[in-house]
Amino acid sequence: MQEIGIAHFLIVSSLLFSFGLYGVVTRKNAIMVLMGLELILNAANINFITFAKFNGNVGFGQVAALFVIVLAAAESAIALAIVLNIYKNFNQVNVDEIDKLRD
Amino acid sequence: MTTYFKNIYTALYTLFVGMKITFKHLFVPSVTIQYPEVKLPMADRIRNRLYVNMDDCIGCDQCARACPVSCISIETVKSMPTEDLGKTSQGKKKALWVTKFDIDIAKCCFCQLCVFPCPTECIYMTDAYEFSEFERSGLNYSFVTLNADEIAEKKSNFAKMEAEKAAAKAAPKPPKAEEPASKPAGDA
Amino acid sequence: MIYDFLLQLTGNAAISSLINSIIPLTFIIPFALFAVYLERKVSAHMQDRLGPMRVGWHGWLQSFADILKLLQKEDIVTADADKKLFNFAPVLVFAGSYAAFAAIPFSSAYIGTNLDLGLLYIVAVTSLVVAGILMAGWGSNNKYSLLGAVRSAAQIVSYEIPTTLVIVTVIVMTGTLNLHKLSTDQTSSFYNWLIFGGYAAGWHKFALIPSMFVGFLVIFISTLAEVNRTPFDIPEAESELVAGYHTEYSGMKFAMFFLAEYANMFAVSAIVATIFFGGFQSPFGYLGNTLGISWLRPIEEFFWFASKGIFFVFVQMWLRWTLPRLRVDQLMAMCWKYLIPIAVVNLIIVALIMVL
Amino acid sequence: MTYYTVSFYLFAAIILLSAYFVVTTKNVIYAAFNLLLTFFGVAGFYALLGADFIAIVQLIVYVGGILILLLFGVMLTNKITDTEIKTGAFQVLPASIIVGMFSGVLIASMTNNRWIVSANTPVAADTLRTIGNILMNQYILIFEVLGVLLLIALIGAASIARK
Repeated sequence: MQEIGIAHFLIVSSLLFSFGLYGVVTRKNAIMVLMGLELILNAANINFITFAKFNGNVGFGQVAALFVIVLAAAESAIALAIVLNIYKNFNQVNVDEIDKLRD
Repeated sequence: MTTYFKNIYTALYTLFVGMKITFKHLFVPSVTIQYPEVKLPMADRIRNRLYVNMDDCIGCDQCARACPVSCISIETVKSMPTEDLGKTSQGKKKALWVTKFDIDIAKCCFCQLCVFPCPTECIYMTDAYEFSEFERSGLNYSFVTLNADEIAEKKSNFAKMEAEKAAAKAAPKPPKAEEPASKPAGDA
Repeated sequence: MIYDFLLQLTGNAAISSLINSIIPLTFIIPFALFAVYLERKVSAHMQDRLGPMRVGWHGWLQSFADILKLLQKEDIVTADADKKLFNFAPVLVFAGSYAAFAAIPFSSAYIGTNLDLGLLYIVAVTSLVVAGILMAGWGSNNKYSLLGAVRSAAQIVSYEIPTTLVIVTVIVMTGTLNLHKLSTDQTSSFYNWLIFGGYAAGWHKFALIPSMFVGFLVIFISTLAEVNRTPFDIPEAESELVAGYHTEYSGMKFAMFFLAEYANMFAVSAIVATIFFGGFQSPFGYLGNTLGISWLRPIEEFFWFASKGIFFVFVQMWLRWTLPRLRVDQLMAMCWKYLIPIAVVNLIIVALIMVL
Repeated sequence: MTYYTVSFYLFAAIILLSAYFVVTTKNVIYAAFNLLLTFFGVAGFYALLGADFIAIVQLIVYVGGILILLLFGVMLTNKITDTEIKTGAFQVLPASIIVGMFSGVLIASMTNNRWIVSANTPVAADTLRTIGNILMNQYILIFEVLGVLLLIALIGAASIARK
């Protein structure tokens, strides 16, 4: 078994990204789509930190990851508020059935 | 803004006042009674388990009749004229053997109505309140002082006496007994 | 450090890590037993009662009797419950509160892991408890449980903010998040504790004292809310929600929640004690130093740490019998309108003092 | 096999398995709680990569914040009369083919690329100080903008949800 190197982390993050993408594409429930988005953001963050570590320049990658986390927090807060509003108006959160411009 | 700081001040001040009070109570001697070891004294007029002083009981059945829930059951047997049953503490003569004096305390409603009619004041409420039992039959208290043999003896005595009396009644005037039978015939 | 000693003894990093991680458990369980007893006695005496008196002298074996009872109880899972979540929730809640003990310095000789970011780590892992509580509330499939869980989550998430703000204040002052270093720095005597302005010399020290008192009050109140103790016990308000998120639990699963609650109580008390009251440091010298016995000192430190922690646990119980429960709106107003602004202003004042 | 290797495979397994469950399970609540495991595993990865501060921030923000928000979202957008909250999926086959191809390409590019790996990979002794210095010097503007963004997000979320 070879030593854990940069490729190992990148493979895991790619797979995580693919799972996230799959979730975003296939799920009907808006909250599940959000979960897929979180997976994608986490995959991106793993990449940032992996590169930061193996590049020898630890700080910058981590700061970028920090920004991503902050954005993710803001994004999910807003998105969930929107989802709650959608639920209030349409009484459901399935993205494929919310096809009316006005109710 | 002033109310804001006032709120903070009131909150803290009242908090510390409250904490002071509760802390004081930490050292106040507790009011709990350790029940089976320590018992509260009962009031004199407390109504609890009934007790019958059989020495004084004359078997008058008044308590049983007064009882609204019929928890007292008394059976008596007349004594022989030769027998002396003694007197009650108040000087009344006893004339009956009490062969059964059961109080089913499970039925008792603690109304104390049985106590008042008693002419000899032999039935009264005590302050014994711990009389739990494993079976309901255990709550049926029997106050009879006579044992089973004695009761049987008294009963047989009485039966004998009755029989003698009946015999004495029947013996002198045997035809009298037939009179009622013949009377209707005569009428007819 | 006990870990190094174990490493020498066993020569295996895995075994010594394992033993090292079990040590807090050997503290938590006796502590929980003791705290249950203490809670009953304190609440009883504050109400002029006696509390448990039957099992053992003054009922000191009552907690053991309780544990025996809980062990024998039937493990009830309600028919419509979500079984997986229902069974996993107590484990998660306990894991969250137990993980916090990894970074708590019990004495200079024992700390689970000497993390550089110990304080933040504790804040982070205790957020697992929130997920566990929501899991329990949802898994029970009971309105009261779910309401309690949602209230609890909202409360804990809100009150994390003032806690973290006060922790940031401490970082600004001391420049470290390492709980072990924080404790060792407040050495020698009680006037070096952070509540008395810390170990810095000069006028800074005296200027910091009011801010430190404010910070202490804020973090104590907010951690009290985080562990769902009265007056912030609306998640398990008995008169409204039966028992909140652990309504449906019985037997050992309930005991896990109970253990987690008491572990949490000690954890937050330990954090408060470590930040503001010198951690494991004695308020005055050590007997071991005076007598020249080197192994006595860690034991003394553990004694001081445990007594500080238990003192704050006692204060929590004391408050429980002093204050009535807050309403939900009062609870949120307390957090957002009072604690957070005060903590922010306090942070700015401390930062200014430190810069000047 | 060092402990590092074992931990890596453990965390990788946690991340991938739970992420798989997140995107395939029908029960929304299970998905949310599997997401908790994923975040936890990712935090473990950060710790393995020497980013202890990011790992803790991951736990605080994702587990303590976002996950709770998601759970609240799930609980508020469903009828709370049934523990089983089912949700459907659509376009499963084309999506899996395309995503499979995409991930193949991604993994191939990740493994075949010769990344410039610096010879010595120093783990910063005090990551928090490093990050703080970078945030307060090079990236001060972004930092401030992010603060404003968070404030706007807070106000926006509150006002949208209140409507």
